[in-house]
Amino acid sequence: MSIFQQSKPVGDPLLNPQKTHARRREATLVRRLAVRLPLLASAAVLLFFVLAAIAPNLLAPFDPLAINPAQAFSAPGAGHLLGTDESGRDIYSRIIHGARPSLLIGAAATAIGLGLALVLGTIAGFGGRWLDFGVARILEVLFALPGLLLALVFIALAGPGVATTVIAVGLTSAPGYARIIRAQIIALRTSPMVEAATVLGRSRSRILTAHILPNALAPITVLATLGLGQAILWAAALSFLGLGAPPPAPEWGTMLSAGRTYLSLAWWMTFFPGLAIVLVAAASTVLSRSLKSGGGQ
Amino acid sequence: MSTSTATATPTRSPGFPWSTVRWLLGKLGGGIFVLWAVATAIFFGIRMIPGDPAEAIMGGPGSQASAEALAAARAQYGLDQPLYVQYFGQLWRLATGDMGTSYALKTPVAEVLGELIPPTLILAVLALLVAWAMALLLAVLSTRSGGLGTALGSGLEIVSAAVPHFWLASVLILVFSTMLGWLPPVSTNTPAGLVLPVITLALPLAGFLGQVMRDTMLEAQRSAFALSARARGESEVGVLLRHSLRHAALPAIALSGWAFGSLLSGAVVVESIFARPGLGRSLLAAVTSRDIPMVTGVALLSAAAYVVIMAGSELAERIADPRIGPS
Amino acid sequence: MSAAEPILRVTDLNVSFGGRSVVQGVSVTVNPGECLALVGESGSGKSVTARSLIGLAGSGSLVRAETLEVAGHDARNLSQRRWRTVRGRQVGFILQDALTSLDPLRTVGKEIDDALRVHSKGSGAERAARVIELLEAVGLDDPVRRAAQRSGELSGGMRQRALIASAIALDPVLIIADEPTTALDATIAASVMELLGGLRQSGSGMLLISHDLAAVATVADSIAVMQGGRIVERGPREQIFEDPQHPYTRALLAAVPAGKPRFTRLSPTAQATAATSSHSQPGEAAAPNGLPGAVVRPLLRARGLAKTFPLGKSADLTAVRNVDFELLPGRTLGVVGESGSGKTTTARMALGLLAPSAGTVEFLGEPWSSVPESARRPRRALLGAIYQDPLSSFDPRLSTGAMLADALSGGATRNPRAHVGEITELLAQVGLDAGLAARNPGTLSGGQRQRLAIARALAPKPRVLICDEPVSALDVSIQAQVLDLLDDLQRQLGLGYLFISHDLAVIRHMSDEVLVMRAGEVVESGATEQLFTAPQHEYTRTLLAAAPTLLGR
Amino acid sequence: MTHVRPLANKLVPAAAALAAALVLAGCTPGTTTSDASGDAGTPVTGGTLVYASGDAEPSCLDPHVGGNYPQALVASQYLETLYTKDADGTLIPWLAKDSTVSEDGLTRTVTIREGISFTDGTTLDAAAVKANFEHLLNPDTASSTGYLALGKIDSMQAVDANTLELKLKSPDNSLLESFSMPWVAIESPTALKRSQAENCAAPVGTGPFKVESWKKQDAVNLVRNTEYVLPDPKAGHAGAAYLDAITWRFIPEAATRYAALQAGEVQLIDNAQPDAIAAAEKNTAIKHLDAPRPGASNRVELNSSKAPFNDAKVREAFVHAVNVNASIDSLFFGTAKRSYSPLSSVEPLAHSEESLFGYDPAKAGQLLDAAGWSERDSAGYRVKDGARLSLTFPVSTSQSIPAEQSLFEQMQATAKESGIEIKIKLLDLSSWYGELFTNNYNLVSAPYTKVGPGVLSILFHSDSTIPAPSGYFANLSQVKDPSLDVLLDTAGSTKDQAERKNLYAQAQQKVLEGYYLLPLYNQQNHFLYSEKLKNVGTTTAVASPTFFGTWLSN
Repeated sequence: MSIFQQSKPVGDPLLNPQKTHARRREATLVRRLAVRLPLLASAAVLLFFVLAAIAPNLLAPFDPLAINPAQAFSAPGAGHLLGTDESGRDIYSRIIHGARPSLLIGAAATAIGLGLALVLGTIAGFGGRWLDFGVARILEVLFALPGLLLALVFIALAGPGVATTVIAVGLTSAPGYARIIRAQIIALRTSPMVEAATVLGRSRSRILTAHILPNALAPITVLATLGLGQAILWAAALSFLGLGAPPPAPEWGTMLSAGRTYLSLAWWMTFFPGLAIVLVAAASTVLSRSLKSGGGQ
Repeated sequence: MSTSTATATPTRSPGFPWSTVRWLLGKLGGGIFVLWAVATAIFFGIRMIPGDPAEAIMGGPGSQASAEALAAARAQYGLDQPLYVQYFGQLWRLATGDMGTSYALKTPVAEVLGELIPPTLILAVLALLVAWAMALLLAVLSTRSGGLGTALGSGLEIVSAAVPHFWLASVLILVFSTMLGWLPPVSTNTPAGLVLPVITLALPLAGFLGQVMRDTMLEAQRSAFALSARARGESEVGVLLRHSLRHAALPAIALSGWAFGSLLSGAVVVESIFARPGLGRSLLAAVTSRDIPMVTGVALLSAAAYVVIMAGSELAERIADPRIGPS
Repeated sequence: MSAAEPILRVTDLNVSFGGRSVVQGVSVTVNPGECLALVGESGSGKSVTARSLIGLAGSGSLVRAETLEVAGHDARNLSQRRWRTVRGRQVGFILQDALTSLDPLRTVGKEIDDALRVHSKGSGAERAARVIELLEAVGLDDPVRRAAQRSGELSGGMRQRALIASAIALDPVLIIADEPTTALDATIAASVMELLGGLRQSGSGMLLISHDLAAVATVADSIAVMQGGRIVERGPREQIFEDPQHPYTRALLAAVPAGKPRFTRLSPTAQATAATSSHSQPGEAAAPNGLPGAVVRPLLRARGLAKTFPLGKSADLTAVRNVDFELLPGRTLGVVGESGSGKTTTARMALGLLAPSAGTVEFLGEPWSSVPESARRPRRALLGAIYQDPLSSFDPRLSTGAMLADALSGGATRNPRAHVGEITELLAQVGLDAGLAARNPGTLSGGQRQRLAIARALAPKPRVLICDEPVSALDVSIQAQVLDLLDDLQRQLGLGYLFISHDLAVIRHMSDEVLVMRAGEVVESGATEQLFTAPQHEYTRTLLAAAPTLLGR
Repeated sequence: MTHVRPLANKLVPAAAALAAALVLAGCTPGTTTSDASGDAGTPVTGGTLVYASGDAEPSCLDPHVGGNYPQALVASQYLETLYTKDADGTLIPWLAKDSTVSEDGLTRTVTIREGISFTDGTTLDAAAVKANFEHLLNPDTASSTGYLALGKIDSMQAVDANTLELKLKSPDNSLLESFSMPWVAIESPTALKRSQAENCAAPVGTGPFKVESWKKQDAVNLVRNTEYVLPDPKAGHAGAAYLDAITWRFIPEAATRYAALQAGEVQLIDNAQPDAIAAAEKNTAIKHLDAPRPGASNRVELNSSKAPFNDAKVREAFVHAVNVNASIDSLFFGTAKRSYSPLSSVEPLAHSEESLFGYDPAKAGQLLDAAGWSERDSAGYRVKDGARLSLTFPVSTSQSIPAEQSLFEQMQATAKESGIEIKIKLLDLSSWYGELFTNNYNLVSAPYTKVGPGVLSILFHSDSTIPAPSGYFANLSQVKDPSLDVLLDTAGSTKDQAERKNLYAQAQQKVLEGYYLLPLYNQQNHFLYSEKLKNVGTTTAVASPTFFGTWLSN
């Protein structure tokens, strides 16, 4: 009896569902780790920064605002884990304290974007042909304007600041969300599930509130998780252009932008806040992807 | 065959593609509407911004321009007329192809844009091509090398997509110009000057495209038609080239409108950092200096480009994928 | 059987995935010109077996065999490169559902050409000519045009033929066909089967895989029945059909509704009857056809029903025209027709989900289709529905119990605790364990899901159930159970069924009266037995001829 | 004059090491002086200098229009002025040969040098200069800096080919200093007759280089003026400039600009950052030119027109509550020296008063207690009548280098210890002006460059609190002191140099003692350049570098 093994991924789980399970069980410890590790790491990163946002003093050894010109530009080391900035402030403590404004900006912008999108998407998905047409045109126009232009004009209009940044980023992200939510609602509206509810004698409003909206919200959590990271990136870009949080607030984008000047002298001033942004954005993407695949089953 | 074959997809009749013509006309109408709406939004939006346009014409609020000069500027640019006259005048000029004269540069906007489009276009097109290539390479490598490779590729894509442009640009300059001295940190007339800006723009985009393309590619690799192809004796490379890549290209085509917007936004940062002339940099300057004709010009240009790209990508999709019927 | 060398010789084939055995000890032999059918329900390992024979069992698979000879090659030691010379050239492989088995982005011609190109058969022009020839050979009209079309532009039958053309492009000595007709309408399936049968005549050996015994009855020389990864019985076709030895084979044969009169049990007298009989009154079962003597008022009545959908400015699509029917209590009205015949549109109009373009529906003697939804809503509880895909009609956020509580309370509550007793009773009524109330429907099997859908439909105590292809997605043994359950419920509760199916056998087994639809029109209607024994319309006769039947029945 | 830097330029620090700088600061144009490290060797002709500017790209290359520092920088290469300053900072005639003033100070006669032509062939004469002055005074030109500098001219007349007679509204002893500024440089009258758009794209002057082309947002290309005639033959070599051409690029990002210099893509950058300068001091391949600007020092102004700074005690307390010196030391790496004067250290008449500006939180506390700000709120800030001692500080991101913004942040941190809240608002230039025009500020830092002490009148005369039609006013501390006005008026019109010096010293003492401003340092003007670039260091009167004698070694 001879044994031969196929190593190339040529399977077809769609046609043969049992094979997927088989493949999973076959996964070695390394593979399982390779699949799970990013998710675990992402959850850990987000938990860490959420904790930092809630109770920064637990994690930060120094006052993020305390200046100490004599200690300026200290390299990462024993005294200051991630070094100090041009005013001798501890970078690590500032990143920890910066978690709150940065995450809040990201969360608030995402909330505004999603809220706006939910209203537009619901109107379009449920409001009949003409409303749908109108909303679709509005979205098209918003899409046609480059996001940064929209944000810049809005900031010029309302004056720079955290609130403006939040609204600008929210406004920029709304059309993308609205398009997805609209599609979702339309798909649900014509779904066998809604037909079954109609057959059972449920009213339109009951179907909307009990079936369509709750089910439309499921992908919204996926979007929100993904959006959080993107909103933080956007807000950081605006801060970089000098339109973000006012000093001396330890907001990541502002820190990054301040550090850029000293890149060749003190790379840690730029590198670590940037790393925080990358970590949160990447972690939220990983989490959102796993939510998506988990929710689909 | 004797029985009715009225399946879900109607058989398309050959001959003149009336449906495509109708579709194109619809797109044209929609495009004109979008341009009108953008022009209107910019017109009213920018007039709500604090600051006198006449001052912007005279070189900014610090110019200490005399009252006469300001009045003259208002008269010259028609800013003393009622708002509706200005608005319709503006629409009429735009409709006749006149985008006005830049307040700051005192040059016709069309002329300025004409100069700025090529450098931005070169940057954006190169970045898009490089992003596609990188995404494709990542997608292919990670789908071909099993679970570990997939995890690694997907991780790389996610991290790339999470990197802010401005941070990436700084790090690239530090490493490749200052430390290694391989590439110039600013744009030059040589191709070498394009390398860092293009990579800066392309990498995050490649991360996004890669994620989408790899998902589709994996789906195609596992599909029934791929199995059929293998059963025909097709090699894995053949399946990749003839089937998976085609399918992976579809979402990337669909995303091209979005990619264009993200490239333009990215160009603002990249052109500033690498000191490249272009639309992005001028947009930033125009908004901060309240240069209304320039802002309007750039906004309309990018909206028009978006409309064209979207129509183009839809057309490409229709050609590539018969499942998308005339809607 | 021919005396020549067998084209396929497999002994003791074992396939496992990560330690989980999927196929065990399978041995098959196919001789030239012979057709072996491998029959089994989902999960029996038949498809994995088929794919193992061309070295495509899938990633992570471990394939072991005593002998594995394919077209003269010892396939156990073939390199991937050598495998590629075997696949396509010596073994043709046909998958089910050509919509997904042909690349939707490439033309049919290119797909067929691939097989020729991979094995370097001729120049471009020669290959192109061969493609046309092949398309002609599989019975496609206008082959030049077809070659330039993509699978999405072809009908199901044309697609399947094109797929067959790509598999037989190089005249392989062995053809493996995995469920080649499953997704097709009966008349088309019959013609495709005929085409496959013709290939066998030309000397190729064939391994035909199917879940449906009846479907292979016309082509197979011998049959192997698979269950749980093993072949439980094998033998010449006649022997399997007429003298089955293994209990599983017998159960499978019993489950086939073809030729079974109304109210004949299809499933072993197990769960369904046991669960329901406790609720049934002795007298009820005896009077399924309503009370004799009394004037029976129809539950549902349709008059001149028609529906057109606007397609564009020029043309409208007439989905249904001029349909009349009456549904009486305790009776089943079957609607049969192929895809696109307007069955579902009719059902949706009957359900009041779609407003007819012309004609009316009355429900319990009162206007139904012509009144606003708000006027229908109070009576909706009396009109239930079940669908082909029950899962998609469930709110994914609700547990089984919550869904039933919602249905029982008229939407007032989703707390299963408020209706524990009724939920248990309902579940028992459809033969489900009360413990399932806590589960998510997504975790249930296909049969359990359809039972749950029936339970939900029964919750508001309806008079009529509209069943739209309720068993089409189920394995034949599960189908048997569900059909039996529906029979039981009808007898207990006096329900009227509007029963829609493309499957003539199912309709014949379930219905008192039948409408035969074609292209939106009722071509024939009448009492079931009369209609099936003496069909009047040409189309009905065609349908009957195409419907697979078990030999000798 | 106002100078505008690009938004992203907030990332540009600049600083000055005064000691090393003074030698270089006021070199005579064209004088072939060796810079600090010494340029050996024979000049080589040829090559292109790539200059990277961190300033905003001017919207017009003619410095008559508007009139800001970026324009002065580039225009110094192709335009020349009637007067200039030599290495000692002494005013010397340049395109002018001589000038006299009447006894009543109301008539100024200027003699123009002969034998000089503009690059379009037009001859330089009195009529040409007159045409320039008329161009500057014409409202259509929209000149701001030049217009103010010539504001006292009533009428003018070309007496003969080379003599121009100016009638003044009132005596102006700063006029020759004004003539030395690039914003009143002399252009070809033929070229001035073109449309403004044409003239903005390529002004025509008498300088060692001329404008060849201008690719917007990329570079201004300058080529050698082969016909160049050095107005003062003592000031340098005969003939044309050594360099073939200058490519004047705009690279707003400070880090990119420095990286480009390191990579050899450019040979000279302006607006160098303190840390880059400090690094360059250790690097033999890169050299440093420190050229502090004349006129006002860089300072923070305290708005005395509204609470709480309408109380002199609070102003004084503020000055003692912030620790400026420690911040300058750490942020500027020794490239900037603390100033205690309203005027730049290159102004001979600058007057310092160091004793007034010590960091003394105890004293600040006493003063605030005395002023009634004795209570503290929960955040530790002082309150009076329920209002917090809070100061609004709008900062223009385009006019303030990052080191300066950090300095403000550190001021914010030290002021907090004395219970003073500073609210820093980072704004783009338009919004920043908006805050100033609506008097919505307590603290502000605004640059102003002008040659000579006359700048004091612009910054502190009560007339300067009256806004222009655009809303602009220069007296941002809003000093309205009649006695100060008299001092400034008299100082500006007297013919007696000693009296002028005395009066300006008194005026400076007055604004310093009134705590209307917190001087920081000179307006920073640092250049870094490749050591391949030889004989760099000559500058104009406004400290913009010139490259007539500069050459590129191989």
